[in-house]
Formats: sequence, C-alpha cells, structure tokens
Amino acid sequence: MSTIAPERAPRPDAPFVPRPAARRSVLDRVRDAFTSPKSGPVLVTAILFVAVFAIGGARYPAFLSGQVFLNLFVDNAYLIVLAVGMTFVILTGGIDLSVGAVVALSGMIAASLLQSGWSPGVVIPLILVITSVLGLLVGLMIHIFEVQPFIATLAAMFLARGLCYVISQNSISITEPTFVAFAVTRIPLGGGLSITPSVVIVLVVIAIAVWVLHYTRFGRTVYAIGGGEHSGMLMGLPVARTKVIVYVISGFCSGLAGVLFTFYTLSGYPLSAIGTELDAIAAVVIGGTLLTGGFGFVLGSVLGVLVLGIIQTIITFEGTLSSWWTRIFIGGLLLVFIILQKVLTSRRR
Amino acid sequence: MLDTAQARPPAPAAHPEPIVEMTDVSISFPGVKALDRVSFRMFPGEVHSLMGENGAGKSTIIKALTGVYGIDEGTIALNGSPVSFAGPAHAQDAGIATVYQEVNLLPNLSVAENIMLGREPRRFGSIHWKAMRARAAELLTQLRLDIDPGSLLGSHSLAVQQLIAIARAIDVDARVLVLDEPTSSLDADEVAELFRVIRTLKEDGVAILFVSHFLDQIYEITDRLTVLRNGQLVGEYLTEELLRIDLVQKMIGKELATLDDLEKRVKQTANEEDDAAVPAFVVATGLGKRGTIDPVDVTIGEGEVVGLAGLLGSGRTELARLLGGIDRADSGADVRIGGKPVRLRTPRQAISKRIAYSSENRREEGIIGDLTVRDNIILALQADRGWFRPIPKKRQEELTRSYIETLNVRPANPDALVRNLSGGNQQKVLLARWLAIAPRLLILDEPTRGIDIGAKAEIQKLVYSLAENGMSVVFISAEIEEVLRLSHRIAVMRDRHLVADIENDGLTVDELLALIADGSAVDEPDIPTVRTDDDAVAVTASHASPSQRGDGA
Amino acid sequence: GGNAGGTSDGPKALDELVVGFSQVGAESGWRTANTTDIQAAFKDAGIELKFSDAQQKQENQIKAIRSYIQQQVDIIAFSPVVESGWDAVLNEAKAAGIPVVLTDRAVDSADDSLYVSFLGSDFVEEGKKAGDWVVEEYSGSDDDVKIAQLEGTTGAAPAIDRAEGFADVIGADDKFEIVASQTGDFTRAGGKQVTEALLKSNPDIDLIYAHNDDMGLGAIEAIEAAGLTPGEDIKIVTVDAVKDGMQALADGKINFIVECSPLLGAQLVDIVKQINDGETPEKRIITEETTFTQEQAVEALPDRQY
Amino acid sequence: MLVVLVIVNVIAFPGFLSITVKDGHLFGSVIDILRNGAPTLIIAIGMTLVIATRGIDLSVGAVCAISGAVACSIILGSSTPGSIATVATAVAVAVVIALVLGVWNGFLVSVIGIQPIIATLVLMTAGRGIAMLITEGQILTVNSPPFKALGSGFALGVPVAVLIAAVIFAIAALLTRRTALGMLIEAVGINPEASRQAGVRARGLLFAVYTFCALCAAIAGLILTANQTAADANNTGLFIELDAILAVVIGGTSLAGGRYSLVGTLVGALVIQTLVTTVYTVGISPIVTMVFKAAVVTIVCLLQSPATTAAFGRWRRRLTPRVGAGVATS
Ligand SMILES: Nc1ncnc2c1ncn2[C@@H]1O[C@H](COP(=O)(O)OP(=O)(O)OP(=O)(O)O)[C@@H](O)[C@H]1O
Ligand SMILES: Nc1ncnc2c1ncn2[C@@H]1O[C@H](COP(=O)(O)OP(=O)(O)OP(=O)(O)O)[C@@H](O)[C@H]1O
Ligand SMILES: [Mg+2]
Ligand SMILES: [Mg+2]
Repeated sequence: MSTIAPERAPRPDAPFVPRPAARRSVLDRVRDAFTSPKSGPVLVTAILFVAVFAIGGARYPAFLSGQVFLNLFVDNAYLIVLAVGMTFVILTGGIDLSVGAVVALSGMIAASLLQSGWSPGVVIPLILVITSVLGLLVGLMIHIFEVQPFIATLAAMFLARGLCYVISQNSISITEPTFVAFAVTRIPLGGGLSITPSVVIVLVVIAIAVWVLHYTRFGRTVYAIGGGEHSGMLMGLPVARTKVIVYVISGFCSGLAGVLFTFYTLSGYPLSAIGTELDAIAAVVIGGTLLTGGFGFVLGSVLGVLVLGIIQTIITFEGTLSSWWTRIFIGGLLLVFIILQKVLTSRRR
Repeated sequence: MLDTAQARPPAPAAHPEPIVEMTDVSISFPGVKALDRVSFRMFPGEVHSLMGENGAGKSTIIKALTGVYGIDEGTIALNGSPVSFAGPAHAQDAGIATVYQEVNLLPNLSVAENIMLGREPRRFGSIHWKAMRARAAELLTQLRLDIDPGSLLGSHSLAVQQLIAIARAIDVDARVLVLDEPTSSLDADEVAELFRVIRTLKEDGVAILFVSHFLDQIYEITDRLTVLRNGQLVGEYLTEELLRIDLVQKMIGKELATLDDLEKRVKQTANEEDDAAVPAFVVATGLGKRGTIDPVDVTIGEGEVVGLAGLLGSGRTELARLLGGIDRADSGADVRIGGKPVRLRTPRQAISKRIAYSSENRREEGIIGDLTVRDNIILALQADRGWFRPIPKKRQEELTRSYIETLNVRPANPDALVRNLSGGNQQKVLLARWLAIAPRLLILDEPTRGIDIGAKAEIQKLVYSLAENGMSVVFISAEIEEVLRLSHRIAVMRDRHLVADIENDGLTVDELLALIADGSAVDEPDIPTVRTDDDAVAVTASHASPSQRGDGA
Repeated sequence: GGNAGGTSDGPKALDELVVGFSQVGAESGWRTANTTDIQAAFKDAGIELKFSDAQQKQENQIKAIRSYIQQQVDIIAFSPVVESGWDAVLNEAKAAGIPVVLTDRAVDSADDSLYVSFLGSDFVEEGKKAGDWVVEEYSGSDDDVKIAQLEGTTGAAPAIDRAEGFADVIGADDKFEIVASQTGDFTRAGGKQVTEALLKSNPDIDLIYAHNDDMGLGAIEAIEAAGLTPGEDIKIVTVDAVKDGMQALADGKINFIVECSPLLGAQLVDIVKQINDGETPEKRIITEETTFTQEQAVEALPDRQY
Repeated sequence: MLVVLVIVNVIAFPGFLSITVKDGHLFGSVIDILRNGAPTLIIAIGMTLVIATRGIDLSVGAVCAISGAVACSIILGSSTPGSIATVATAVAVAVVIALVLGVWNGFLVSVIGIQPIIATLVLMTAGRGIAMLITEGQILTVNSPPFKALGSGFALGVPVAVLIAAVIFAIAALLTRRTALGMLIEAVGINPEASRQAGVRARGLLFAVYTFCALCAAIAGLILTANQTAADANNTGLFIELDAILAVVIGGTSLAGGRYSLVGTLVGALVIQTLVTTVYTVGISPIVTMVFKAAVVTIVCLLQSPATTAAFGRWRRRLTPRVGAGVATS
C-alpha cells in the first residue's frame, strides 16, 4: 500500500484543482483499476474465473482441456446472448424477467412452423421480429404507462409462456436440415478442438454489443439513464426513446437466444428455459454490473456466464453429488465467488 | 398591489425584437400556483435576470420555457413564432442551452462525456473518444479548470461539477443560454471566469438568462431584470435604472431597512464576541486523511464561529467532512470535545456528540426527496433517539412549525414532499434538520447556497444567536463577504492543507483574498496567527508524520 | 469417433466400468425413489456411477451428457427431461462410441440407433389402465359419471400421455364426462387448491382422476375439508403407488392406483452388464407394473419400501 | 398511489366477485382466497419492508421449504406427533432456524455489501438443497391434528392461516408506523447516503428487515406445509418469491425502494390469489391460464398507471367545460 506523498510546493501556474494523474504512482493506478466501480469487478471476475479453472484442472483429469473451455461457449451460447441483452436493460436500471419464457416461445414458434414446412429463411427472421415487437410493447408499457419494469416484463413472461402452451403442449422435435446442420456442424480449430456455428454468432453479437455500448450515442445514453434518468432528460438526451429501445434489444436478443437454444436442443418445448432469466441476471450481476444501473460492461456479463457455466461443469465432473448436495454446492461456490469478488474490489478505507 | 401595469422598459436598440417571449404563462402544481399569468421576454445580446425570493417561480419559468413542465395557459414564442417544447432535448435543438438549478450531470460518466454527451464528435459512425476528450479539455481550460477530462464526474466536488455543467452549456452554440443559479457555490475567481465567457457570448448576440441571489453579480453582469414574487410578475426593469434597495423591496415586498439594521446587529455582536476569551471546545490534533487532507491541528472555541476560506477544491469540504465524521480520518484519531477524547468514525457517533455536518451537496447527501418536510426535519433527531422511541406527534408538529416559521419555508406545509420544494427551500429544510438536534458544533458547508437575501440574513442571524448561546460553528461559504461577516476566526485552506489562521477583526475582503491566493505561507513551519490566548490554540498545519511522508514519492 | 470409450475392446471388469447417469431432477418423491434405487443398485453391483441432477432442464442434461463424453465414460444412461431434441448430443455420443440407455422416459428421435435400449414405463398404458378400472367400476349403471381430472405439470410427458390413455378408454362410452380438468403441477398443494375450487364450481363430481398420488392426496384433504368422504362420495383414481398413496388406498380414501414403478435400478444394471459383455439388450424394456385395488393395497403395504 | 389502488381494488373485486357469484359460491370462494392467499400475503409483508430498503429477497421460497422440512421431520421424529408440545417445539425450531437464515441474508447484504438479489440468490439455490437434505428428497407426511390446524383449521369461524396473516400484518403495521422504523426504512431506501449522514444506522435496519422477511417466510412455509400435512422440499414455496414481489409491486411499492404501502401489498396479494382461484373456479383451461394471468396483470398495472389516471382526469375536465359551453350557447 503506497500513500500519496503530500505535494507541498505550490505550483504558481497550476490552478487549485491539481490533476489526479499527476499525483498517482503505478501501484496506485493498479489499485484504482481494481477498486474503481467501473473496471474493478470485471477484472476481478476474470482473475477469479482463471483461478477456478486452474483449480478444477488440478482436481479432475481431463478438465484442463481446451475443449472443456470451448464447451462453456458451446453449451452457454444462448445464455451469453441473453446476458448481453439483459446487460443493456440492467444498465438503464431496469430488469427483464421475460427472457426465459421468450426463449421457450421462440423455440415453439420455430419448431411448429418448421414442422408445417416453413423455410428457416423465413422462420428465423420472423421469430426475431416477433420477439422484438414483444420487447417494444414491454418498453412502451414501461415508458408510457410508467409500469415498473419488473411487472411489465413479468406480464410478458406469463404471456410468452402461455403462448407456448397455446402453440402446443407437447414438445416438438425439429428435423429440418438447416437447423440440424447448425446443431451438428463442428468448426474444427485444430488440435481436436472444435466449436459450433452458434459460438461464432455469439462472438459477433458480443462484438456488436460492445461497439454499440461504447462507441455509439445510443450506447452512452444507456449508461446515462442508469446514472440518472432525470438528469439525462434535463441534459436533453433522448431518454424515452432509448429506454424503449433497450427492451426491444433485450427482446431481440431473447429471440436470437431462442434460436440458438433451438439449434442446441433441436426441439421446441413449452417448459424449456424456466428460470433462465435468473441465470441471465445473475450472470450480469456477477459480471460486475450494478442492478441500479450505470456501471458495467458486456464483457463482464460474458464472464459472468462463463463463471456459472464452469460451476456447472465442476458439478458434473464431481459426479458424486446427490440432487440436494448439487444445489448446496452451487450456492456455496456462488457465495465464495461473490465474496472474493467483493473483498478484492472493496476500497481500502 | 403588483405594478404589472407599469410600462416595460424599451427594447435594446441593437435588437428591438425579443428572441424569447413568454406571455401570461400560468403553471400550477397540486396545492401551489407556481406561476400566475407571468410574462417574460429576452433580447439577443442582453443578459437578463430573474429575481425573486425562494419559491418565487424562477426555476419554474425556466422549466416552462424549456419544456420540462407543460404550461396550463399562456403562450411561449421563440423569434416571434409560437413554440411548445416536448422536452429539454426539443428546446436544445431550437437553440436554447440550459443549466438547471442543482447540478444535473451523470456521476457514473467521465467529465468529458458529461460535457459532450449528445454532441460527441464521431468518426466512421462511432464516437471519436480522442477528439471528445480534446474538445472537453479545451472547454475546461476556457473556464480555467484543470482537471482530467477522463476522470469520473462523481469524484469531483460540487463546485467543480457546477463548472462542468456550465462548460456543457456554452459548448452548444445556442442563441439562448439559460443559467439557473450557476454561481451558487463558485467563488470569486470562477465567477470572474464565467462572466468573461458570458460577455463574449453576449458580444455574439446570444440572449442570456442569469439567475442568482447575489446582488453584486446581478449588478455586475445583467442588463435587464424581471422580478417575481410568489409566482406573480412584479415587473421588468433595466438594471442600471433600478436601485438595489428598490430591487430588494420589489422582491420581498418589505422595506430593506429591516434587513439593514439586522446586518448591523450581526456586525456589532461580531465585534463584541472577539474580545471575550473563548474556552476551547473541540481540539483535534493531526486530523487528516491520505490523499485528501494533510494532517492539521484544529481548535474551535465554545461559541466561536470559525470560517473556512479557500478556493474551489482547496479541501474545505473534506476537512469539514472529517470533523463531522462523514469521512473516516486515517490520522489524528485524537479528537477531544470539552476535554474528553471522542471517536468520530461515523456520522452517527458525531451526532451523538452533538456534532452536525450539513453537506454542501443537498440533493445527493442532504434531503430525502420523497419524504415530507416534517420527516426530513426530524430525521436526524429521530435517528439519534433510535427507532423505538418515536418523537411524539405533537412534538414533531411544534418542531416543524417553528422551523418552517423561523426559516420561512415556502410552501409552509409540513406534509409537502421535499422533492417538490424550490432549491432554496430545500436548503432551509436541511438546515432545520441540523438545528433540530441542538448541536454543540455545527458544521455548515455552503449553508446559504441558493438562498435568497431575506432568508440568508435570517439564517445568519440564527447562526449568530446560536453561537452567542455557546454553540460552536464551522462555516464554509463561497461568498467571502459572508464568511468575513460571520466568523470570529478564519482558517484559510489551499490545495488541501491549511495555510493560515487569522483572527477576524476588521479583516478586509482584499486582505483575505490575498491570503487565499498566495500559498507561500505553506512552506513556513509555523503559521502567522494573530491569536494570543492559549486555551484556543490556533489552527496550524502540523508536520506530517514519517509514515505520511516516506514512501509513495 | 477419435476418442472412443473402451466398449470395443472386449468386456471390462465391473469395477473399471464407469457409467454416467443424468437424472431429470428431484422434483417428486417418485423421482427421488428412482434416483436412490438406481444409485443403490450400481453400488451393489460395484460399478462406478457418475450422477448428475439436471434440475428439470434439458440444457443441463445436454451439458451433462457432453461432459460425460468429455470424461470418456463407458456407458451413458439418462431419463430425458423431454422427449424431443436429443439427436445432436446423442450423435456425439455415438461418434465417441459410447452406448446410451434411456430410462423412464423415451425420446422421439427418428434414428433409433442413437440409443441401445429404453427402460421405463408406458404412460399411455397407465392412463388406459386407470380408464379401464373406471369403466369397469361404473359398468353397472347407465346414469352419467362426472369426472374431474387433476393434470400433471402442463406440457410434461406423463401428464399428456396419462390424460390421453385415460381419454381413449372412457371416450368409448358417452356416459362418462370430464367436467373439469385443471393442472395441479403434480403437487399436493396444487391438487388440494384445484379440488377446493372444483368442488365449488362442480359440487356433483363423481370421480377424480389424478395423474399422480400426490395430487390425489391433496384432493383427499380438500374433499374432507368440504365435509365429504373421499373414496365414497367422490371416488379417486391415481397413478404411481408411492407409499403415502398406498396408505390412503388401504385406508379406503383412494379407490384405485395404477403403479408406475421407480425401481429401475436392478434392470438398468443388467442392461449395463449386457452391453459390457457385448450383448445387445432388448430395444424397449417396459417395467412390469401392476395396479392396486384397496384390498391388494392392504396386503402390499407392509413390504412397500418407498 | 394508495388512492389509485383502492380504485383498482374496487374496480377489480366486483368483477371477481360477480364471477364467483355467478357460480353461486361467493362465500366459499372468498374464504378460500383468503386462506390460500395467506402465505403469499405473509411473505409479501416481509418483502415489502425489504424492498422499501432498495433490497429484494429471492430466498423466501427456500426458507419456506426449510422451515416446513424442519417442522415435519421433528414431528415425525417425536413419539407423540399429535401433542401440542411437539408441534410447538417443531414450530419454534423452524422459526429459530429461519431467523438464523434471515440474519445470514442481512449479513451478506449489510456487512459484506453484496447486491441483495445475488446475496439472496445464494440461499435461494442452496436453501432448497438444505431442505431436501433434511427430507432426503422424500415427501414427509405427518399425521398431527394440531399441526394440520395451522394450515386448514378454523378458529372463531375464521381459518387459522388468515388469523396468523392478520396478526403479522398488524404487527408489521404497528411496528413500522407506530414507531419511527417505517420512516427510517424509507429514508434509507430513498437516499442511503443522506440517511447515513443524518445518523441513520442502515446496517441494523437491513438486518432487521431481512430477518423479519425470513421469519415471515418461515411462518408461511409452516402454513403451506400444514395445509398439505406434508413437507415437500421441492415444491413448497416454489416461485412464491415471484408472487410475493408481484404483490408488493402491484401494491404500489417501487422496487427502487423508499415509500411503501402495506395496505397496497395486502390488496396486491389478494388480487393475485383471487386471480388463481378464479382460474380454477371458472375452469379456464390450463393451456390459456398463463395468457389470462398476463392479461389481468397488465390491466391492473395500466389501471394504476399515472398516465391512465391523468387521461381519466383530462376526460373529466373536458366534460365540465363542455357543459359550461353548452350553457353559454343556450
Ligand atoms: N414539481 C413540483 N411539484 C409541486 N410544487 C412545485 C414543483 N416544482 C416547484 N414547485 C413549487 O413551485 C414554486 C416555485 O418553485 P421554483 O423552483 O420556481 O422557485 P424558485 O424561484 O426557483 O426558488 P429558488 O430561488 O429557491 O430556486 C415553489 O413553491 C415550489 O414549491
Ligand atoms: N485534482 C482533483 N481532481 C479531481 N477532483 C478534485 C481535485 N482536487 C479537488 N477535487 C475535488 O475537490 C474536493 C476537495 O476539495 P473540496 O471538495 O473540499 O472543495 P472545497 O474546498 O469545499 O471547495 P468546493 O467545495 O467549492 O470545491 C474533492 O472532493 C474533489 O472532488
Ligand atoms: Mg430555483
Ligand atoms: Mg466544498
């Protein structure tokens, strides 16, 4: 711990508010990076993730393989996309509970339409449109009628779930070649490693999200709303529009996630993805985004998903846990993780 | 009784046509008629000011003009054509740039973004961060503000933030620039910088609305005044044609005389006080915090008013926060009150020792917006008693009533949500909260920020009579005259350490300004202090302990 | 498959054998009994069993199977959360040369080379058995029979099939009418709440058909609370035959239970051994399941272990 | 806000009532609604206070399961399951354990400073595991009249569960409104920093509300368990946190913390339960149930929304001038 040497000699030229940069040592800057509300949690999460991965590798044979890591992406592709959409919403201080149900709905729509012979070229865009529109409705409900996001999206969740049943109570499997292709195709990366096309899509989504949030006016407005909606409004920012669009984005991402999920399971099932919204939210928050909005990064959320994923993986590798110990174990790992994260990011007083 | 009938003064020769023309505008909120058929106009190349007591309706006019509030009746015209803005964004597009009362910026974003947001320079469709920072830095230097544009806004003091807000407004090349109490926590230097900028804009034919409760500033910069009282128009005047006395009279509808002798009384008491030897009340040795305040020895006598003077960012607030237990001091744990050692690690502990700190940032750290005036006033007292010993309703009532009266809070409704009060009235409520715990040491950081002259005098009188009854006061204000008028002793801070401590007898503004400006005193080990009696040792910059010095350099 | 698990090179010693088993979850007493029985059976047989609980999520189950493939287990067994959507992951298993056994629930995949064998119950058949009893029970009279159905979790395979099988049978005679059919989510609380409401809206119900014992037990509570006697004023038919259910049956509060046995352990072990010895077990092994009347329940109850 | 709620209530309830009247079972159904709604209401009361402090408690469902499991296993373990004493101890132990869990949540949130949703997510996940650990995944059926009475018994013609809920509601109301607790909680929820500077001890308050919430959850859990005379570690209180939060929010308390309304929560809880019961009595097909729920929730919200009331007001105002105009022209 280094201290800041009091700068005694007055600098005649400089005004009375010296630049902090001028009075910071390297150590301080590192500490700042970790303790700053912006970057801190993400960095720590990254480090902890690596640590967990290493420990797992030490504990189980065949764990420390590249494929295990890649499978985190393969298996959680849809969840990553959800988390990305959720990040937008949470950054504005909102929340979206409908995502899980919307995933299921997209699956049902895809399965039923494909079953009745529609072409994927039509189905997929259609799904994305439908879910985006659903998001739009939610957004308008939140903005115009000032309904709290929690309820508005909960209603959307009921609706989506309900529509699933309306479409069909049975699970519908998908045999349509394109989808099957997406499901089974493996893109080799050499060394026996491989990923699915979904992973590629996910990476693209992440890239776009990062760009939007950090290099577009819209993206910065999202942060602004999280920092203070009223202030943002008084600063003349398009608060209303942005707030609505954020839910459209979340809706779109849910739709896309639904499609990826369908690639993954090759079926539509009304009961699928129950409780996934919690996973998504958890991932985002673990990734260092504040639920109150304003602080957080997409990459953080991605890390969050990977963390949840690796906890799952460890469980299956452990393989000896009864149903209840499984749950206790997950809770425990989660706890250890967030406490470490908290301790490492907390400011020294 | 309102002389609205009075003929308006002539339009300026250069620009005979008003750019903004509000006619018979009315706005009412549940329970309040905030504006009652008020007319108001602005001319290009003129600095116009809205004058009025707290709650008179100044901010409301501004919010009506910029579309924050819809208007119930009346018309708004821009360049002769009627307009009605859906919101600030709309108004901005129409060329009206506004700095609203209270800082409305985003603490989670960088200074640069707060200045440029919505107008970011872009390259290939994506924000050009480098250019943005550069532009921001330019604007900051224009206001002689040397801070890192990349730093988080939240890390800056209120004054710094206020300047940033101004920087944002002047960056838009607007035809109308609206500044609602932009100088409330700026000191002379920044105000001077601001005025320099305003004058240049004025040259370019920009119409500027400048709201302030500082008459000196008004008379220095404005050409035209519109006076409001209780949401009604009193009249429009040319500044040079209106004597201060008349202005005040028109604002508060009272003769200035009353105020006048009041200030005399305050001055007298001030002089009497000085001779009496004051027993030391608070003694803190080596009080300091890494990175903010270098260790200092502070002594405050009973019934003594110590003024903290210094420039923006000089560390007054932070020293005050240490004394108030808001921030935890990492050196100088040894604080004695009335001889007994106490720990000031949390506000709670401080309050239990009857030490009250009233924050300069009333919106973030002061008022609880969604609670009523009553709850806000009793909050600290109640918190100190503990939740299971509620203050009896009757007691609550009298407390609230009495403070609403003494501080003249408008509307005088204990059940009004504080959020809906005007800026100045919120400040009064905050003050009431601290007075309610009958503090023995009252630390006031910019307590008169945004408060009208009438109320300001009231507050000063109040503080003074309390001091006479033995309450110690630490007083911070950007208005240097105020500090001089109120304090027995003045401690001067510069660049986060103490540079001087002077007995205030007949100290003049210029002398003090000189002391604030030149920090040469820093290097000398012992600080010149006029004070002689021992039991109230002067404030001195103690030598930092090795641990404070050694590493890090 | 490059990294083929060791089935090709002759039978392994049982203690070298590793079986991965992915369970649906632990959503009901039935399920837990199923899990414990299987774990016990493998313990006795001295075969290592890697167990994972998918918490009713298909995605978790797919992840689990993937990781079993990663860990190169010798045989994978799992009870699908849902029938559809297994082709991709099962193909991976096939590619890795790991044989797959389905327990309790089937998969609807067109290519049945993806799994070696299915071991479990036929839910439609269970529904039929229930229906048969009802038809039998009311064969005497011609007046209408008002039936209320307590469905399992909407969309769950057993719920759909048991409804279907039941409907098939009673559909034959139009004196039977299902006047109300609500989901009780396979839980007692659900069964009770639904029944409470049903008794208000259709007080003249003759019989309740519950998709599992728990909902039936809930119904009993509701009926008694309404001052009626379950088993007489309103007859109750359920599926599962867990201990509590059998008890109620023996006490005459339930009239008939169709068994759906969770005790698949022994049979699963046999299948595993067969595979290990290079034999090919039957494609579809339906667990032999009886039905219980009240009399049979009284006898069966003492040696009922779950 | 409350005014609006009362309006909503008035608008909503006759509708529901008329439905049940149509089925000719007004009385019975209303009692059922109250009794089955009691657990949700009880939890919602605790949740209201948590939410008022800007928090949220996802673990209530798990706590329900745990308390139920604990109670039942104790009763089963005892030689005299029927005796009041046994039941009393069982209940006591369950409650104590719940208090511990509440303190745990409070600790994570206030001392360690973890975001409430995640802090309580830990217990939400692990809690069910613990409950199942206690019951070993089995459904523990108990045969104990006094225990059963908790859930489905009647006292003075009123369901015991309803009485318990009423008592808890009263306690919460008195505790927070007769003392300064409510005001301090709201202060912390509205502006934590300002409250801190005013000397409010947020830490203690947070401990208090999370513990109280867990307590409520435990009691609700006991009622749920008693109601089915069996501990079902898996399903007891599953998703009840959603219902509780929904009740609070429909009740007009903002998830952003601050001002809260217990009466609103009461109304919210009733609306939800009425909705469920209606679905059953009217016999809405399970397939469309969800859609129906969505519709009702949406309508309730829109009715509450300021925009609507404003529109309503404008409409009213427009009426009056028109009358005036009419007079003028005639
Ligand atoms: N949103 C609101 N709801 C209810 N009343 C309001 C609202 N905004 C302002 N008021 C009332 O309108 C009156 C005028 O307020 P305004 O802010 O314009 O005063 P002001 O002249 O700006 O005072 P100050 O000098 O303190 O800023 C005050 O009485 C205030 O209480
Ligand atoms: N180099 C700096 N970089 C960023 N902020 C600074 C710097 N120097 C000072 N500040 C701001 O100034 C504050 C320290 O001074 P303080 O807030 O006490 O100012 P002050 O003396 O009260 O004057 P004012 O309140 O008018 O700014 C810090 O809270 C910080 O926000
Ligand atoms: Mg104002
Ligand atoms: Mg300050």
